[in-house]
Amino acid sequence: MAIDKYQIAQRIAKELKDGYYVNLGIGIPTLVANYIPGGINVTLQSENGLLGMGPFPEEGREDPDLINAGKQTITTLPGSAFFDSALSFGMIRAGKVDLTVLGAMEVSERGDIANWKIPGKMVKGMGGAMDLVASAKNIIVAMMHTNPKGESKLLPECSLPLTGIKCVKKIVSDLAVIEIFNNRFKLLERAPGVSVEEIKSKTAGTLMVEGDIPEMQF
Amino acid sequence: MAIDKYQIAQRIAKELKDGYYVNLGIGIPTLVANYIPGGINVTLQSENGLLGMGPFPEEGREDPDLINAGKQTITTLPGSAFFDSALSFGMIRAGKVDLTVLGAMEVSERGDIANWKIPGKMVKGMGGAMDLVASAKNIIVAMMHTNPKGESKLLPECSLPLTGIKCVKKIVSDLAVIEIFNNRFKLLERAPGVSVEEIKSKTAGTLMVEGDIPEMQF
Amino acid sequence: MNKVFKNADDAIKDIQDGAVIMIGGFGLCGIPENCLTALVKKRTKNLTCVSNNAGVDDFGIGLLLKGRQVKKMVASYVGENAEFERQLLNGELEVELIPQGTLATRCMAAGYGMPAIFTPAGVGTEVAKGKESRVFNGKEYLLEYAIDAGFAFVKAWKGDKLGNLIYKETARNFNPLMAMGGKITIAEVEELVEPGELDPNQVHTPGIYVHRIFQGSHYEKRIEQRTVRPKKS
Amino acid sequence: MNKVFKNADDAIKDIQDGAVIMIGGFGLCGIPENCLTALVKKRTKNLTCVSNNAGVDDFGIGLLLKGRQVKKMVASYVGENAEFERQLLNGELEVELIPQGTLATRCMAAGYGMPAIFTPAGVGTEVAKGKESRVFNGKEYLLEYAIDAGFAFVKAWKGDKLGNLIYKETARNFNPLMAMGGKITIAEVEELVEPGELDPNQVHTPGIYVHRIFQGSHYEKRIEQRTVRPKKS
Repeated sequence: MAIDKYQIAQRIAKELKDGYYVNLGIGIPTLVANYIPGGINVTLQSENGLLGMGPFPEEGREDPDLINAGKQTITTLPGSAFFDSALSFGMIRAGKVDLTVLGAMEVSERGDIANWKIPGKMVKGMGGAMDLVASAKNIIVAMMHTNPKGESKLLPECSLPLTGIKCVKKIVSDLAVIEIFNNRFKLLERAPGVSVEEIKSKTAGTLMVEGDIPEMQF
Repeated sequence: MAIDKYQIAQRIAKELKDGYYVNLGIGIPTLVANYIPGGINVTLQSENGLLGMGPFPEEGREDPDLINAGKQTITTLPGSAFFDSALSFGMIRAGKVDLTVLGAMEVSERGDIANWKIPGKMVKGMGGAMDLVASAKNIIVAMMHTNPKGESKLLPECSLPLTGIKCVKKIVSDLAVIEIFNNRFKLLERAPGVSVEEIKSKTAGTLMVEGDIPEMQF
Repeated sequence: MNKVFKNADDAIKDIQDGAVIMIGGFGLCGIPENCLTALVKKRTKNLTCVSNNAGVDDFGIGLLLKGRQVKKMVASYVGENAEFERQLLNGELEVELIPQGTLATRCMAAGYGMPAIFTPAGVGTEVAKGKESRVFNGKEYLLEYAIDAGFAFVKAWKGDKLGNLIYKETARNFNPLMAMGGKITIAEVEELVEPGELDPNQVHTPGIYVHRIFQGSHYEKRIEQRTVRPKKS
Repeated sequence: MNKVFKNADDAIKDIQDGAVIMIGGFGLCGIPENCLTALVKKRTKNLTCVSNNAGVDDFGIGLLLKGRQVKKMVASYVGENAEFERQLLNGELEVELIPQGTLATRCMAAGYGMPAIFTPAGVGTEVAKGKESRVFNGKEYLLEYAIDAGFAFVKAWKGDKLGNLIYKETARNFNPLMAMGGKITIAEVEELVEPGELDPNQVHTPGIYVHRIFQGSHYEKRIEQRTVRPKKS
């Protein structure tokens, strides 16, 4: 059975390592913060200018001067630091952030990502997405395997305007964990009870399947 | 009679305007700080990373963490700010510093300056001099009109390795105030009792003399 | 030279129709509320605004849009604004979208006297169209030019009468960068103090980048996304 | 992940012969005294040191020169050092001189992920030889590449166990820039505190740029030019 967005976040959290600096995008990626494994320390970066982001504030303790990149009220953890947005993207560009987790509308076999614009719809802007995907050294995409119409979001080529090229390293969807490998989708794990056949049928790009594909562990 | 280094500094101080941010080089330029006219506020920048430099500390109050670009112990004035050396040269490069006063070994008619290297002698390095001359919007050179051998330091072309090109706006020497104008030295003022003839004879480059040349006022 | 102005009306009074203004803030956080309100009141037209966001319908830059004062918006993200969308779709408003980090760095570049910077953001996308690109160490970068403007509005937490500024928390965001890009930078502060009252070690924007400063008032500090967790009992 | 090391010996123990090290400080102000002393003791050879200055004969980087540990010095000003001069004239030492602002900005560029910057410093001089130049808005600039290195040594006033640093006064100078250029940045601090004890609003170098940190000791803080005025009576 396909997993839900909380399980996607939980599975991605297993990719975290002790000492990692991590940037979590809006949506499912934000949920990853709730599943950081015990015993490891991870520092969350918010690209508007903060290292050491904590949970939402308790009711009544919201501080309008303290928000994340999604413009949500947040808190800081001990040992946090504030800086301006140029330094914030500077540290991202310099590869100091170990992992970036993003949502996507489409991902291509070679790791291109589209997540900022749908032609004909209102263009809201790319925000920091283009900087993040062009600069991050390790990018995991968190998304549903198919769009609401049931069409695959894992394509030979993106049809939507690109956010960045050859940048996605891994995808965790409601059906599978997939790695971008030699310009193809390589199946690493299946959601519990989901067959390789189902994943194949919902992946428009080339899917490499080698040997037995284990189920995701949480 | 030729003026001394204190009078050179005093004459340069007359170029200061209220609100100016000023960078003073090592040597005679440093002395300018002692002659800031009453009623105006000038902020001194030190390129190692300080705005709002004050006088030397009182004996016994030296702070090793507080020095100027000449590595001298200094103090700060109320309203000062510290920053790193990149931002310091950044504000210089961005033209935020209104006036830079420097010493020189040679200046050419077109405003080239040489002040960092004598071939055959030990090379100590350019420090911040090249950045300052390339970036400052207004540069005044404070120097003796001739070198210890009696040779003119105001030349058609510099003979020493250059620090920067086409950058000097004005020279205040022990003999004269001279402007760089249309690739020539234009005589503006004489030191008290010094004749135009003497200045001419000690200026190797082309000296423009138009009308009566007034004596410097202090 | 006195940098201290009475209030926002006083500080912005020479801004003319057609001006280009860089504006600090991220979303509604750290925006120069007083300057924006004064500019709305002044009804200055044909403005080009450089700001990461465009406010919301009834707050921030949204108020300038409502008054049809903006000709062009340079930003990275302009959602949350129905009036913006209406004007854009009607062709009443011109928009230039720039990746957020590129925007931040281009403004900073002006303050560092760097005419251009290299960034990988936008390589291979429509943002790269018509732009020069260059490969360093096997990675492709776009050449992007510094952004400066006649005016910049910034909001700080504390400032002194020489223009030194200290920002609070994530309200820092684009403010120091916009401050560096302005030919005339106007800072509004929650608390204006005498020179010497700020620790010089803690100044975020040195006064050399600030030309006018005033004590702001009536800060609303509206929250865009109020997210909370339950109170511990 | 623990960033805290016992002392300088512990923090630098994996530095090998031939290493490239960026070193903070300006003159003798804000230099990482403990790291330098430990490196002298360790007798690591063939080093390339990137630092604005080269210390004096018996202090700072001068101690490394005395021990013949330095192969190449990258700096902007190397006066005040007779041993340096001797080695240079004897061809025992290689020197690359870079304008101070260019050096500062090239180190910073590494920390901002910018492969190169443009600066007018050195245009028309021997520094420009062999370098690409380009005109923007009628002014000529040199293209200069970012500088990073395997290691960086920096000295801060206060630091916390996550690597966040606060510098004091003009001892800040090149320290934040060298910190940004190091693949492994080693910070020594006068006071090492727990996370949460530094005001996050006042951090100069965020911990993400710092990989190792230790509480330094026995700071001499030698003054190069002691200049004073008479005591007021």
